Amino acid sequence: MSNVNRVAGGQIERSRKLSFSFDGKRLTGYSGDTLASALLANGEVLVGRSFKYHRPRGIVSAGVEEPNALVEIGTGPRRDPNVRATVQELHEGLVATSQNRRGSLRHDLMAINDLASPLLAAGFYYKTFMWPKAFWEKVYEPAIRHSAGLGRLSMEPDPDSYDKGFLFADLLIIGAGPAGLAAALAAGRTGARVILCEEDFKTGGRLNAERYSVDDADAAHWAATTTESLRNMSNVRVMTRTSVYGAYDHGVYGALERVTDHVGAVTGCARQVLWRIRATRCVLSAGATERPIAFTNNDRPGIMLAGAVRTYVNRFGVAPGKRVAVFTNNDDGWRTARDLAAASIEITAVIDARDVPPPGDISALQGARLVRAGAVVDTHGRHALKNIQLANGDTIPADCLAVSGGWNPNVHLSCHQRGRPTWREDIASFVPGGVLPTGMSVAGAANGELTLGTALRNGHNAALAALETLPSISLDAAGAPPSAEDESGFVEAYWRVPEKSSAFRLSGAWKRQWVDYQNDVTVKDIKLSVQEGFSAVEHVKRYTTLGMATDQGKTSNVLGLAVLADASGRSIPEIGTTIFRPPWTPVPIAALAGASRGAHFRPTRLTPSHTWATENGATFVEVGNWLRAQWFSQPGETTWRQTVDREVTQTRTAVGVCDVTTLGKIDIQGTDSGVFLDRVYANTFSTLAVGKVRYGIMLREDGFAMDDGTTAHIAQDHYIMTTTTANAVPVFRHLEFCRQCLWPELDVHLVSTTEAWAQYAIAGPRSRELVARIVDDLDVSNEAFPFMGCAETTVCCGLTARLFRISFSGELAYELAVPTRYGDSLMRRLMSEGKSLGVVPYGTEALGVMRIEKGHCTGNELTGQTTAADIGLGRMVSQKKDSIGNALSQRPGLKDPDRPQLVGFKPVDRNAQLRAGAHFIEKGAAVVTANDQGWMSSVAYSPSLGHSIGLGFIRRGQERIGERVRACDPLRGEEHDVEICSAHFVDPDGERLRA
Amino acid sequence: MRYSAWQVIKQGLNGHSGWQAAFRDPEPKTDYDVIIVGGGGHGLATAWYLASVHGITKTAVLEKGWLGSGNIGRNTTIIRSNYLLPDNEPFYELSLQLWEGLEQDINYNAMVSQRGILNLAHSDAQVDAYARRGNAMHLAGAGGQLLDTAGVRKRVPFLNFDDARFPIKGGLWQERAGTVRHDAVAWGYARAADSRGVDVIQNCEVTGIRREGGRVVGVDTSRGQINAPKIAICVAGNSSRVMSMVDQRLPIESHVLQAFVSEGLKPTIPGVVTYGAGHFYISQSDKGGLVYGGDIDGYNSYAQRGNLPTVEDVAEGGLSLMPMIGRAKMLRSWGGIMDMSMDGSPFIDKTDIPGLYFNGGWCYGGFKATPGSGYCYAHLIATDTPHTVATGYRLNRFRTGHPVDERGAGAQPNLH
Amino acid sequence: MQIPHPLLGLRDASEFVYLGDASLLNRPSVDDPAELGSDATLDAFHEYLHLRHNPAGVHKELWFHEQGDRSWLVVTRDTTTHEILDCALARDVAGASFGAEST
Amino acid sequence: MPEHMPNHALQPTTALGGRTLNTGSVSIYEVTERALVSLAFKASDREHVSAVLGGSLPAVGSSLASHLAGRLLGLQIDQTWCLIESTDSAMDKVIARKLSDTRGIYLTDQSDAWTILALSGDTCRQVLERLCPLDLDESVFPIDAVARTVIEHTGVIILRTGRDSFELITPRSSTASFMHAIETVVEHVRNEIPVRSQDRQQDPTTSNA
Repeated sequence: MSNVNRVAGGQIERSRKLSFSFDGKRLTGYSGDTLASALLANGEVLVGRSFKYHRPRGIVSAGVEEPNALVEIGTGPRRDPNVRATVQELHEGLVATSQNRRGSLRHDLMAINDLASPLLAAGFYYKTFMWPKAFWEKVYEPAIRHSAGLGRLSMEPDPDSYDKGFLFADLLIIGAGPAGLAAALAAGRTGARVILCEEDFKTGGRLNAERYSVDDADAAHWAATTTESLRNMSNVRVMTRTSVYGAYDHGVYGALERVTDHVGAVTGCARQVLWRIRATRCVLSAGATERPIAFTNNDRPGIMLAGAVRTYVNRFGVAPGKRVAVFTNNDDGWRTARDLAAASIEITAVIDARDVPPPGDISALQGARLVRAGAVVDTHGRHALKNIQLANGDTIPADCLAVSGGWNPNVHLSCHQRGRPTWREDIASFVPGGVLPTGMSVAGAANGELTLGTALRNGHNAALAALETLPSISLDAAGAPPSAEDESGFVEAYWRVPEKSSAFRLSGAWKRQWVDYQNDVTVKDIKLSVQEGFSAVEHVKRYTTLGMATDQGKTSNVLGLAVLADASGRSIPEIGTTIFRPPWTPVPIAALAGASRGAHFRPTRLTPSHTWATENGATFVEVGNWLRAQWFSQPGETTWRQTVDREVTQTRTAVGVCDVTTLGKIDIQGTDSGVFLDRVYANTFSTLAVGKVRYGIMLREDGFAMDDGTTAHIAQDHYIMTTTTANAVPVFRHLEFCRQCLWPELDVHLVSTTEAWAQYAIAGPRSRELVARIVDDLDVSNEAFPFMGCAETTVCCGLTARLFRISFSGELAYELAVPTRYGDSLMRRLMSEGKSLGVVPYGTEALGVMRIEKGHCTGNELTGQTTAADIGLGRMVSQKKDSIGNALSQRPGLKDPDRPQLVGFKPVDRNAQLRAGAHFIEKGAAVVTANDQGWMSSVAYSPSLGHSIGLGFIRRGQERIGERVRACDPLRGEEHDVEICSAHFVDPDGERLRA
Repeated sequence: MRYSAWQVIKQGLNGHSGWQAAFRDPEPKTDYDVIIVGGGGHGLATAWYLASVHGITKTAVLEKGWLGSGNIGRNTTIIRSNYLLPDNEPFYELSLQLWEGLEQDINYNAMVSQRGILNLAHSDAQVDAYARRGNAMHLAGAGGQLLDTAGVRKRVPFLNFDDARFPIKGGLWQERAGTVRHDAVAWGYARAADSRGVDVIQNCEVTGIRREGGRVVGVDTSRGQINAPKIAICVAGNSSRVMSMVDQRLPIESHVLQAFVSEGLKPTIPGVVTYGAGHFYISQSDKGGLVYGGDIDGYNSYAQRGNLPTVEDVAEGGLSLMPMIGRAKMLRSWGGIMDMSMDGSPFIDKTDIPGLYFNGGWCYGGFKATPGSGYCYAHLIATDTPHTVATGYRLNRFRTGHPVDERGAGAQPNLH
Repeated sequence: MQIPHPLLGLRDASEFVYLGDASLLNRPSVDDPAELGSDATLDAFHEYLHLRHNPAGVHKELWFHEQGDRSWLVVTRDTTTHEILDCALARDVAGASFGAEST
Repeated sequence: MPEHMPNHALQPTTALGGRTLNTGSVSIYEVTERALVSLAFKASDREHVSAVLGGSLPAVGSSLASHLAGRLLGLQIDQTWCLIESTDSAMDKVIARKLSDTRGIYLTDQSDAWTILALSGDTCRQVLERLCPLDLDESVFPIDAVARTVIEHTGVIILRTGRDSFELITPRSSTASFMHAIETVVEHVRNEIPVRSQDRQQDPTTSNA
């Protein structure tokens, strides 16, 4: 029968019936239900299994603190593990599945762990599983891993989208219960920019769960109308389903908004939005969480928090049981009993741990057993509670036991920075203390104000106090706070029922009092931890796993402290709490990642010739965020090597064109530009004439090489620097550091122009002919425009351009730059004009081959661990001036002649294929670290030489040209004899590039 | 009391009433042979190896808070020896070998779990760099395999092979790497050292270092003066604070590193995986939580907490690498103080002050080094000469020009 | 974190790149190139580049507003609380008597 | 007409090829007929530069119209950028000629380094709050305000041109990625409207009654 436990009342929409399933069983509920309320309405008491002992568990709470009722929601790649049934809104077609079981939920095979529980006490695994040695990973650990863990990931990519955003407010209010609503109302009326976040789908907090009145109206109704008026204020943003999960530095809060989880998957929508909220001030009105009392077998399905029981009856119209007993140490237990009685639910007993008369009117509780100074000493019922046992041995029937051990203010966010909560004896709980996050104040139950009237006033006043410090806010408009009666709330600290017999006997071994339900931490575990010397609160947590479950101990932590205090003879405030850390409630990793995932993890930068390259068979490679053409396959070519060999050969014999736009370009202007360059480059630039280019090596201040490139003196007081693709950003940052921090007196200005110019390398013996066909008036003869010349010119009948005669390939070569918008068109023009010259486009792979043939360095050599001298450029480091890094490059360790130096390597067997990453070992020496002489940094097949060549670093390499060593690659099981040679494999004297 | 399966059964049947404290809670004595300042993993390991290898047992380990409250209590538990430089690789290999025998050595199951580590490469240059590194590992006897894309896919099929921004080109796999239950390392070393007579003293903060005639003679603490001719500093993120007591500036900055754990999940990720195109590494604990992290926040901090940009950056890396973890939820984040050195490598050295030793600069890689660091530090304290695998970890190496710069990032701690 | 930029007001720290201790403004000067490799020069540069006070408390440090106005800032911040006490343009601090107060 | 119109034969292309998006509540189009030139100068020369520019040098963070050089954007203490109607790729030279005195003022044409996207419409602020780390409330970021920041790992200059209209200036090479990020959010915001309105009906109407 469906909805057997439904009673009258509540705030569900009975006109909107919803069907859903739990473990395959088809059930129905109503709009406005949570999964938990719908399960209870259908009499589904058993909903999960505990973490360690696989004990049967039911719903405990009605909110985010839920330790037990964790389920998987959805199917396929959208399956969501560890969802709290108490938070998940019911929607049509919702599919819920229980987790952490082998077999069915009712007949979980892993429940055998519970039988072995006497052996599985806290910390048992540290003491065993050590023999035989190999068994830990092969036998013990897999078994432990499998029985632990809760829900299952789908193992498929999450198909949903997530957005991330930024919000700003004068005042952020966290929690829209009575204090939060009163705060928002006051603040909203003043005109301040207010954000009110509520993690529930409905504002009101406990107002929806209790039978209160506010301003003489029904409290839930007041909450709804107040929220509506807040929504109508343009300066107030009411955000429901939004959990503020962390308080970060300087008024930044992390919040997660669940956009579609209450309706299921919606295409084209963000499932959730992660907001970063920057608020000048914040009122934390996050309410309080009820805590249980420890007694034997207090974890059976049907044993719930008393406040949650009221929530189910009053808000959801659900009776959590047919015969309900109450166990309390405060007045809330009585409130529960009265509310249930008012809904015609049978109350079988109210057991008050205090020795006080029942508070208020008990006329509705006739027929119930009312016990003063009583206790529940045990319970019975395997998959559902059947009865409870009192200290005198009496058994009282109950299928639901409502327990109230008092309330813990939700201090968490107040502690995310340096706050340490302080103990308040009168409510037997911690309240926010120490240093709160900047701008935060706390109001209502979160601050220990546990009664309604006080909470409302407290919220109102907190908002005004927060806004007082802000300029241009008028507090007069705030009006008076809402009013309500303060209900009685007297609590007497009572944590656990004394055990009847010593638990330290096997007979009592299975009699346990649970503290942390999910992680199966019992009173005994905490005592054992203390016994073994782990009595600091952090030690207890780590030794027993108390509070480390998905609920982070929301219901268990303070109770655990009380047990620890008892066991170690200290007071609770002496012990203190563990540290509260973000997040308040778990946040999906996908939400934290937002849109930055998959192909959109980072932006993709496209070169000016990208479209053309795509049309011409290019294969692309990621270089930083750029996509560069790696090679251009032609029909008939079956391997990339064929393609690259052709591109190299064609370039070296005719002409090739390569897009080199990605190299960093920095416009350097100002009367002190030359001086500036002298100070940032190791070599000298102030002597460079206009119209000339110079190769420069830039050091870090520690003397190691940072970057290299060319800088052109394009006009008076105007230079154009190029950097490597990878270092464009760090070099610019470094130059700005030099300019602003070291030498602010210099007249020098930096503008990154990397993207402003499309730049092509035109290389090969026929490059001059091609360039001549493109430029307008410039004489590009060797005499008029020699190697390392540069000019501003025009091309293709009047287009502004820059021409540099520089070469990375070792051939006669130019680099031609035009405004980026003409890059595509220029590439097409170069190809058409060059057709008769045998022009070929080449990619980064051919570029790499040619630079290795010429012994030029790239990132493989400039690793940040090499000096200018290591790469054979030691003489470029001027000793005639102070520039960045010149001094520290003279430290003994950097000048050591024994350092590995860059040289070339040829395989002795010319057919052998060298490998980058091989290490050099002398002949006959063992392949061990002590004999390591260096490594091979770059390798290519040289089509010019017809064999494999390599660049590498070897100790005293420059002195050892002609020597033979072994290139050892034990990683891949290879070894080749190699000959040390000059790094300049092709045209060592540079005749071609000067031709 | 020796721990064993038999003992567990016996005590279990006896209601666990027979278990004794794992280590004593002694009052500090006035004199010791060695004082170790810092009761974290490295300090406790040092005490154990001083006792077990060098027979020095008149040792006090002084911890200002609770035992293991520093970075040993908050890290991502990874152990490995996949380093590049000859000053590093043999040291980390020694450390890994000590991990492999740890449980039998100290009679404590710290759950050393050699489930392997895979460092992914996303460019040809990265593959080359891993080849160089993998060979350096082989030279030091650490093993390792270079996997191509297919090899990676076979081992970790749930990575993003389909629409990755930076495709996986291969990876460096070290089978002997893995994870360890971090708190248990501190407890196990403390228990073992205690069993040899070492005083492990909690809640004892060092407030000053006493010198006479240039030599150190003892320390002032919150629990009184304690004397010893040898004082060994081992305080990780607080290195600069403690060394400022003797007016020493260090090549160290303290930075915050955040780490994260998800809710418990059924077994999902077999070993450790690191992303080579973003800052992200992940493993799964025996309890089922995905333990993951990334880069340091990047600014000096002693606050033991971080900020959102890094939290998000790490998640972005994770989702890009393994999109199937999207619906796993971050349960908890925490921040530790990292003693970031100028080259990303540590120090195990004597100071200029006779009798004063320094161990620090472990950056965010100190956990895996715990046994090796303790072993080599103990060697240095006992013999006054550096252990052969730790000769590169000198304090004056920046002045002489011998940095041990694994990343090649130069003298900027937040880049290491 | 939020950096109180002297020209732009509060800006999210994620727009900035951190360098380190603001003592990096005090680069030693070498007027005589012959002194470049001297022990005194190497000592001075070594201390400048490598050694840090690394205080637990007030720290002057350099941040670059890379995703903003490209200014280098000297931020005075408490490393134990992250509280920011002051923020100035580095170009205004450089050349002033910063050296004296940092050491 | 720009003053200096080259008659060369090369054809210009734009990053998006003039692509536009219009959903009714948001429209985005690529602004192509605009040049961008930076003027760099020593911070201590601001008065001199202001005089050269006819007394119109915007503070960092704001923009203003100049009869000499289009709209001036105050982006750095020592740089002002000019946004000018033009298709000329060398507007730096044109502006230099207009200035009475260019001593200490260094011009760089940056037109081709950037893509300018005009974003406007009723929900454009809802779109931007999911992308932009700046507070774009009119009290803080009024019309004519300008700021450089980062969106989805891409640098961007935001100029407010109206209550519900902005220009986003972003590096040319990554424009496609940038546009994708915006389009995704535009779609999300649009598709959320029915999800949220369905929700609003439930919220205040129910009560205990």
